[in-house]
Amino acid sequence: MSEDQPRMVLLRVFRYRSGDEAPRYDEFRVPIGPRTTVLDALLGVRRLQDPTLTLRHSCLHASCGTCGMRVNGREVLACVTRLDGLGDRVVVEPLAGAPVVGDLVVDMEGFYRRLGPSGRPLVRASEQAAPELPDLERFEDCIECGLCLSACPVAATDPRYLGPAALAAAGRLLEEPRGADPAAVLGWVDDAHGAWRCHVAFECSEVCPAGVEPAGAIMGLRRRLLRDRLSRLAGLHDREARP
Amino acid sequence: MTGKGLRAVGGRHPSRWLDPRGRHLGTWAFVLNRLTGLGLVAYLYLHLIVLSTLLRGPEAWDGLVAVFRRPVFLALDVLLVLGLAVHGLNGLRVALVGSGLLVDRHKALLVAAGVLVGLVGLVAAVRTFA
Amino acid sequence: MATRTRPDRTQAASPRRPRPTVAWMAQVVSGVLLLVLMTVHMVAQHFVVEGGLRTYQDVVAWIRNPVVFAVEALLLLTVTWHGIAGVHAVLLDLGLRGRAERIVARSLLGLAVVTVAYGLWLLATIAFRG
Amino acid sequence: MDRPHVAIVGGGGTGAALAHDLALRGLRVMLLERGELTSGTTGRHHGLLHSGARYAVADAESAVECIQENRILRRIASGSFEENGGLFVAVTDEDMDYKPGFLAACAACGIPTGELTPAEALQIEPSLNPALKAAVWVPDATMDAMRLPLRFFASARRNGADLCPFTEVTGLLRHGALVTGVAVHDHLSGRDAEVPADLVVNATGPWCERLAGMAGADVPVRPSPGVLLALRGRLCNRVVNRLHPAGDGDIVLPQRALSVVGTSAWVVTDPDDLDVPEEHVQAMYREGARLVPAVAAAGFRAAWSAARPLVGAAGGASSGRQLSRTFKCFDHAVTDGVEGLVTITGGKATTLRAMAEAAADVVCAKLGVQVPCRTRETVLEPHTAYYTGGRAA
Repeated sequence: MSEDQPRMVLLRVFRYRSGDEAPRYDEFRVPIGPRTTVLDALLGVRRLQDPTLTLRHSCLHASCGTCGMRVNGREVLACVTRLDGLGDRVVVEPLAGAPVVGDLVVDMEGFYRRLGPSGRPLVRASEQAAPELPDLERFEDCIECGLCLSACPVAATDPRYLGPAALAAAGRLLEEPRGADPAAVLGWVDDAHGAWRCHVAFECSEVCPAGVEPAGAIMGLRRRLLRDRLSRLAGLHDREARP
Repeated sequence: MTGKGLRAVGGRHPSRWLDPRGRHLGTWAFVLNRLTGLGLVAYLYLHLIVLSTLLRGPEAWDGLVAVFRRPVFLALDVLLVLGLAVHGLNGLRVALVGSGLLVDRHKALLVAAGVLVGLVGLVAAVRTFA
Repeated sequence: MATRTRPDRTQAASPRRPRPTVAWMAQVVSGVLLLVLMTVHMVAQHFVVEGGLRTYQDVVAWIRNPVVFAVEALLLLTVTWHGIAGVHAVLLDLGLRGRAERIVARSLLGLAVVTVAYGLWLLATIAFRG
Repeated sequence: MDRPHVAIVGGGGTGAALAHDLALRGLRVMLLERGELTSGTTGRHHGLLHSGARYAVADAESAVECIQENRILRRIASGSFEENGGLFVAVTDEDMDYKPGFLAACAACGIPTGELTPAEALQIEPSLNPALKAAVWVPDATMDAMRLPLRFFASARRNGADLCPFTEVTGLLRHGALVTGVAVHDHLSGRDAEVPADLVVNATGPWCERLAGMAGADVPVRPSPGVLLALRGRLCNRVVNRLHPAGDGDIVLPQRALSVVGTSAWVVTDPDDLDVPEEHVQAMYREGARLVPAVAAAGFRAAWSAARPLVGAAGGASSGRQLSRTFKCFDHAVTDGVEGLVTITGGKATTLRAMAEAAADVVCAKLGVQVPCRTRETVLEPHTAYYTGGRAA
């Protein structure tokens, strides 16, 4: 890093504590270098300026998915978002659509409840790896950060919408069921608040930090649902095999 | 942990459809589709009410027609055609992509729909005012 | 003593309700149909007409053409279906659910029936008048 | 009020496993963490489930711990590991000289190995440096640094443990030389509180000297940071280690769609103030590319530092490499005459369960609880249960 005077950036940080009447924004001036990330700056604020600032973080390299937040309105992982190039005034807010527990911390329970019925297929239990799979097992790429749900314009108003991550998980299950029943998965997502609630804004795929492309997965689910329905209508299938 | 905290902040509200920060083209297409859709439904009923004037005979209708030929109404007509073009052409994109077709091309489709909307609007404006 | 558990209404909401897949198909089909019908309507009713609107006599004569009558009637049916289904979708977007959703859905269906009935009556009255 | 109450300070892997162990033994547990769980050292490691081979030559004690825990964790946390195996790769003549002793040491520690010719190694791992001279397969695996501890947390809570993230310990409650609990500040409510406890366990990793100091006790622990580098793309499918004594940039491993290169080592005094020296980042690129050439041209994703808690005589070692990676449990009644405070520190992510068992044994002995450890065979809750499992009544 250069020995010159570091560039200063003004962080406008969303603050809220249980019991407060309304949230407020606090401003902190922070020095930044070319590699300084939003998370670096926030941890610096907590260490040197305001130890009460609460935020989530863990891995520091876009692997754990805990430091999702909105920076200048856009959903990002703070740990890989450099401040250089974001302007002299940067607004930092918690993810949208989830209850704020404190400052930049949101309650992720709703996100994980949506993911629940998928059985979280994204982490592959190695013992269950099917023989036809490549010999190496690997984690799938979703890091459960919740950026997609925060950015989704449908989730912005519909609390029951399954949301991109859960639907992407369902799509993953259809691709490779690993013992799951594809018909059950399809029945689960074929709902007015499931795959059909999506309005093709592709915001989830835009903000996904892991390249999961949830929107593509949702469209794949819909193609599959339509194909099944059309072939039933054409009499190619017997009656619906649902209870 | 203390309670469930603040639900209102960044919570669920249609106003979030209109928060421009950080959003991409797809969200604007969605918002525009919503607004034009609702606008067109409203226009459907307005249209039915206007057409009901036909029940009141030739004088009433022809008098109304004279009013509608004023420039301000002609401008609204162009707006109507634009609304129809936006909803129809973006709707076609949504129908394709939303059915799992041409998903990888969704951005190109959006651009194409935008260009076509522009052309339709241009033609409508020229046809109306020229 | 075993306590009776209430059936989980969130999971098994009336199994015979049409799956949303069918609702989507209907919206796509009606949308594509509208793209055609609305283009025909706009061109035939307005673009080709001098000044964009017909006089009373021309309107009546025009409507009496059975092909025009049929096209307009089909347009009415399709646009009402598509529009009302769209409004329903917006309400679902806004998180409407449960009993309120069912009541609103039925009301919207009623509104659609009334709209189509009134529109057809209007068309017929004008066509068979004078 | 009947069951003994233990306050665990520190929400990392050690605290997680200890809360699980103690809750399973029927104790009342409250865990306090100043930030989010796993926000200290735990979440930042490279995600390696050690086979122990890395330590076999120089630190047999750690190596044995690793291979034992490696086997136990695969059993109790199935699904949390990518069981891809690891390779130790020789690229120089010095590396080849290291090999016989390495194989012998692994055998002595009970770590299975498999020798591969360069051709065989390249066949199963085409990303390797084609100039490699030899490779040895070992039962390494990769894991998610946060989600494995979350499974311990979820299991602990299911068994009644009270987990309190964002609750900072501001002081120790003392009665003379007796520690009687902790004073805390709840960052979410802004309120201060006192938590009485029959015993306080210091599981704060590289911060443990600071907490022990509040009671006038001393722990010989050095915070020893290392730089890690995350690159875009899955450059290899297996853990790739350099077949030589532990050094900078001697490991490349896949983590989902990323690849991680680690690590360097130095010693600091404040584990909160870690920088990421640019020359260390360049060293990761340079040394990593000697194992997996694609590292040199891979896209940068992140570089960060993590502070290991290394147990050693304070003021002794300077680079951190000479310090043992094993863990130690200190009963401060014995070491400093301070009753009611136990410190568990050192170790590594792979040995979190063993550290917890050792600490829980000390805790139970001090509290007169005679319940055996059951964490070796208790299958853990899925990590999602941490978010959806609710709080214990």
